[in-house]
Amino acid sequence: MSAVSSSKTIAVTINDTVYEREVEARKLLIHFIRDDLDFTGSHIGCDTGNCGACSVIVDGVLVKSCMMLAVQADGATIETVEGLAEGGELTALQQSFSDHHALQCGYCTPGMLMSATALLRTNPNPTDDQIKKALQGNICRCTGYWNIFEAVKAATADMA
Amino acid sequence: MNVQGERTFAAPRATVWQVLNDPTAMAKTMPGVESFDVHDAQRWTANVKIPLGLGGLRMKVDMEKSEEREPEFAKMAIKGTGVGAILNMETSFSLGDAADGGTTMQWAADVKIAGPVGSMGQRVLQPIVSQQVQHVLSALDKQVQEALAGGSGTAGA
Amino acid sequence: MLLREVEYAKPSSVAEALAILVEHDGARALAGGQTLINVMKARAASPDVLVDLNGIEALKGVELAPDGTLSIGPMTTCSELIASAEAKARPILGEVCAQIADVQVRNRGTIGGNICSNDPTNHLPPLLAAIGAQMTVAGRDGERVVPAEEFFLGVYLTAVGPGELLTKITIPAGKGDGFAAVTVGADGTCLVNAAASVNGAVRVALGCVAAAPVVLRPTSGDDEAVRTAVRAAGLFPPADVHASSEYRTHLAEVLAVRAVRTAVERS
Amino acid sequence: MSGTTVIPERVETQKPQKGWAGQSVPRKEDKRLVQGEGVFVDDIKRHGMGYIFFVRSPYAHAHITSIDVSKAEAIKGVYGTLTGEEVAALTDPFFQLSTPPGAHLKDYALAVGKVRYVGEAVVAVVAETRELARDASELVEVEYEPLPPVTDARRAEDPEAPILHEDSGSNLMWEGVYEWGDLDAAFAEADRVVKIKELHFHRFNSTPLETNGALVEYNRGTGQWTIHTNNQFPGFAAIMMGPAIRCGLDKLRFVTQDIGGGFGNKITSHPQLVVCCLLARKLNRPVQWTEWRTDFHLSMSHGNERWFHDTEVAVKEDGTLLGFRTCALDDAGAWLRYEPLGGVIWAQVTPGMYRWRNIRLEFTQVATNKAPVSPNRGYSRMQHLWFTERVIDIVAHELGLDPVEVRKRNYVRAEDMPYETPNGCVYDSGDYAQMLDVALDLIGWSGAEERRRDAAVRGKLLGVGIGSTLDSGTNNFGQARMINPELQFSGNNEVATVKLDIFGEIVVTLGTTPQGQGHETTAAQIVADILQCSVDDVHVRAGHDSYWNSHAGFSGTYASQFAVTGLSAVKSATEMLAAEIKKLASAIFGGVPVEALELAEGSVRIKDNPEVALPFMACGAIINANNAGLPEDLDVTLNCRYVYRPPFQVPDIERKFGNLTLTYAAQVHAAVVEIDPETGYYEIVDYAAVDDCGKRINPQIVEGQVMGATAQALGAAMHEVFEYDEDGNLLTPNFYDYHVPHALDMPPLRTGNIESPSPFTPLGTKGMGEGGGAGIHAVCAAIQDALRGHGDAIVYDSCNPYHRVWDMLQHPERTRELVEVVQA
Repeated sequence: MSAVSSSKTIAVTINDTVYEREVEARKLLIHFIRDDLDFTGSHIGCDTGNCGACSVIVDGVLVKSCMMLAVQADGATIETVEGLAEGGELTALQQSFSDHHALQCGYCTPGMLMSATALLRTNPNPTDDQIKKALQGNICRCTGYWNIFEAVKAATADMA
Repeated sequence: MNVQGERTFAAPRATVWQVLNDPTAMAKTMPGVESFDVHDAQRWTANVKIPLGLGGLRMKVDMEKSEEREPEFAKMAIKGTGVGAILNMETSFSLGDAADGGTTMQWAADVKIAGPVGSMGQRVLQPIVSQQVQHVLSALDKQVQEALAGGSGTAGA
Repeated sequence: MLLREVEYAKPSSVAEALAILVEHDGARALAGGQTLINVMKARAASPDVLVDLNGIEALKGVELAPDGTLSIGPMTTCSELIASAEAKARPILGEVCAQIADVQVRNRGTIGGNICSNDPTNHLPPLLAAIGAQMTVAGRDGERVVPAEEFFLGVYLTAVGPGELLTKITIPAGKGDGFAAVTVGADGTCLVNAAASVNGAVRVALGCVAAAPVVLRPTSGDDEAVRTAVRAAGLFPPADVHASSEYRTHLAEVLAVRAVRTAVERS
Repeated sequence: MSGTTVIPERVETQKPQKGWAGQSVPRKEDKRLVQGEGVFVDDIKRHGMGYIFFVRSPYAHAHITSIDVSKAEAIKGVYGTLTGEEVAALTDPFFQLSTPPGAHLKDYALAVGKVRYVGEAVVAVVAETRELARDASELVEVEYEPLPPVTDARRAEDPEAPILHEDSGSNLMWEGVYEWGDLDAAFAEADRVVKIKELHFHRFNSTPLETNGALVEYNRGTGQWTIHTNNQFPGFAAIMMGPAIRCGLDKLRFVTQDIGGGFGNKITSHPQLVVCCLLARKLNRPVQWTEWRTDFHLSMSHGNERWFHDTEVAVKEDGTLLGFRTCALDDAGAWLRYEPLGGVIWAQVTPGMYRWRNIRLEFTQVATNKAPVSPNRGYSRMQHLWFTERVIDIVAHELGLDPVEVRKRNYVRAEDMPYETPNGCVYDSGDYAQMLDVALDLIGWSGAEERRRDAAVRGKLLGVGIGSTLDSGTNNFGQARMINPELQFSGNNEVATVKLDIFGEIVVTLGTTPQGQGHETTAAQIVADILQCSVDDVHVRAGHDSYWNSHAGFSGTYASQFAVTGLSAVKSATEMLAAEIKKLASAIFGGVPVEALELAEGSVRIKDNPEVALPFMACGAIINANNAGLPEDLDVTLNCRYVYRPPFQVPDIERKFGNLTLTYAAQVHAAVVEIDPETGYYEIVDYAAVDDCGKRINPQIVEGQVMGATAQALGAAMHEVFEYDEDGNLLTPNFYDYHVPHALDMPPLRTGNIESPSPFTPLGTKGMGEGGGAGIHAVCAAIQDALRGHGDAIVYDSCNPYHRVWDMLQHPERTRELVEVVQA
């Protein structure tokens, strides 16, 4: 019989480090990541699950961390934007975002990069519509998406 | 939002009137009542948790009878206060005799909901309100029948 | 973003989940959470206990019987269904799931969650009603099977009562299906949607025009027969910032015709 | 849904010159931002900080009869609360820019005695965690006595309309009459008069993805507040806050770093910042405020909603426009937070891009029970430019003329530049007709009729529309005096400090508060060209800190001006530094004349003898750490601060005449839409944007701004609206019902540009980025074109969601009634 409780000690692996914390059942994963663990790269742009600025990859699956409770991530492996570049070496996508001016204020960028990263992992040569469909869950108010699309397209296997 | 309708009860007008004016009977018609206090003949307060499928909407509901003409007409001001929602409702009913010795009740309600729920729930509010109204009316019918059967029918509210 | 205090449990079996749901008044099942958690953010309506179904393997997966009948575990995510080879037996399922919100939501959002929340703007309730799905609901006193048409009771209300769980969605074989919707922007909030199925008789289900999907049975798949059926339904849809009741009524007719046309082509 | 995106093609009319300026240098900001290492306001934490949560009004209009915070304060972990009564005791009302009646408003940081819109902040609660603060806010008991609201500006002045501000006596906030030229003569000369009863520009804003916020610390010892915030115009916030909380501006230290978009919507957060300051002092601990998305939609910086009534346009048979009269009714919402400046800002672009000389506009601004309006990308000019574009297309439509011809016939001509408008604004440069040709070419205008037929075969109605617009930049704040002659504002300024540090690093400090415009990059480009080094050698400090004398009164990032004010300051400060470096070298080289010296490869050297060189590192070391023996009269600090001040005069307040901005960038857009007549659903199937902002320092950044402004305009044209019901509930309080464009919604885009350098700015640049709402104008025109021959509806609203398009198809007569053509 699994216990019913209002808080729980959980262990999550974020960007290859394990963190163990006691967390209230009501705490959203994004608040846990930002407030409790100080990974402030993932952002909050709405309160309805629309904007995607909080997108992270949980056990290989792209999710919006504002629509998941921290306790639900117990035992999970989480990838955030901070974990993309290794040793300060930008990934092809990160470099491509800069090359194509795919960011202005940079607030949506971490979530946008996680969505694009998840896409290219499973589908290295997406069609134009597949790229747009993959970015549909991430709102950008600065760029109009055109340059983001170009940046992702340029980072696909064929182009790279 | 305005909702209105007519309902016929298989009971004499006096019985229907009695039920409609019996706070404890009325309490049984309201959705998710957790506690109910009668201040006086005109003013009642209920703490309700309206079941909304996704979870209960807790509200403190104050009711005040503002107008009354026994045995055919009454008007009530209802104010509900909850987190994210403030309900202001004015409702009235008028009773008439139906052909078969039953009673017809014409009712109308003007419902205003302020707060986040009011704006975020625009699309669903109208259906939800009619759902709740249906709930109240059938519960009311039940109370009327009980009153008819068991005399007062209000014992052990 | 800041939820009210809530208790949490993650059972590993349906029986365990049911026990908790029965034990705690105000307990509610948490599937993908893509609707429920957002509602909780607004704090308007909040469950007291969340029963997380993500640990129950028995509720996941898609099975295809030799006769073409599909059994879908309610905790199957939209993305899993889209990728499922079995689900291709009824192509409309994957097609419609691919139009739900966005990748992140489809990755976490489940088939069962979408239909049990029964938000009027959801795509799956009318679809399942149109294609004649059967819902298996489990409670303390065992299981019962509810046809989709009787499953959707009202906004956020289904035949799954307190202390019960949706444990299986059964979908008969067929391919003559169609779906049409007008949304605010691509894959955005739905104004009206219509699903149709002409496997044998013609069946149309309209979404976002009432508290629950409205099922119609036009006498035939002809445009005029469909229009007549929609007009006869005497719809009085709720209005919102995107559409008046009149506009929704009109869209229902147009979309019903389009959904049926597709269904006829494919049958 | 949208077609495939076309890789933006640039139509260059000039080759980028040599040097850094003019090249698409990759942004210096990007490296931190793509790694999630930017520092946005909600990322900042302090030991023992408390989180603020606001209790907000559920009513559009109500008296506050009682407030009880005792239950909230009793909770463990709750640090304290702040109510309107405390605010009224501890602060003075915010200074009002308006003359009476608007001047009488008593605007405090929290509602005092009364609430005037849904979402207005009533009480602030501070607690140990975000969640707890919200829990406690639910225990704050506020009793309201609801009052009837007024939500339609057209009803605000009715005698029976409820009054928001008793102090001002009515809902009228400000009114003014603007008239230039000779209207009577114009209408006498006209062959036709086109009358338009009513046009409506809707309420929306740019919804930056990061909402407002702050972390505020109070230093009891110095009595100074440190305000870490994402406010985009600290200079304005300071002059609003200082007098209100009764302190000198030196006590308000504003610090910004990365800002997640602003678009004007982060200018008027001063009320919330005051609440933060009062709480930091009251609770003696740092307090943090993050505005949630729904809070933002309910209460922050809505764009000005405006009605245009009884418009009359004097036209010659051939489409020559002689002049117009109209009455503009502006809906300010519940408070004047930056208003009534919108009542004059529009006048920067009085005639739009056209040569009409006789114009009369009666401007009235009223208060309604809706969120206060404040600047929003294209602030006040966008509304007016939409109006002028609607007029052009309605005139063409009703007189059966070609909208392209009407535009070309009436555009200000290239040969007339610089062109003085009827109200004394001087359009600095540009060739609008050429821009239109480029746009039409990019959109395939010549093939439009064929495409229209193809679409018809598919059952679709195709329409093509043009939006020509201006992006006026670098305000002459003297225009504020047309609103209130008492205001002591005029001109403009911006600051840059460029220094050579001890190890030779080139360090640049700006007064601006960029929100994605790439100031660190463009500033480095200017510096690198003058000092003849690489942009990588130039360190531009991120963000703004008012503590270090790096700013001036108008510092900030708003109103399309950095390329003029910011970069001109950078240019001059760097030139000062270059001169000092040479002066120093001249002394070190034993009196070699500075004319004989040059800067190259990170050093100063003798032109004819490059081996004799002094590296910047040596220069920095000598001045900062090794200066014994230098000539006494050598006044060299290698730390140069320059304040750029645009050449402005105070406008003539009587005639409402003068140059209101320094530069006038232009944009011409063209859109192709396809409408499904059965549903009103439509898509933009092709789009072109042509931009002319003079000399482009970084073309890629400029194009990024053009794209962003275009996307926001398309969102506003199709779906984005802050819609209220009759009770004053906002029906689009977050991204669920307020639909902003997503990736799949974007049409194929082609961009082009023309460079007409400004003769009035040091770099030939023009401010840009706001875009003037060209996309809204173009989409409205395209829809009207698509409906031609299908009821000929008049597009009367700036927002056209599917239901409105369907209504126009069902009942074109309802819109036809708005227009009348009379023989003069």
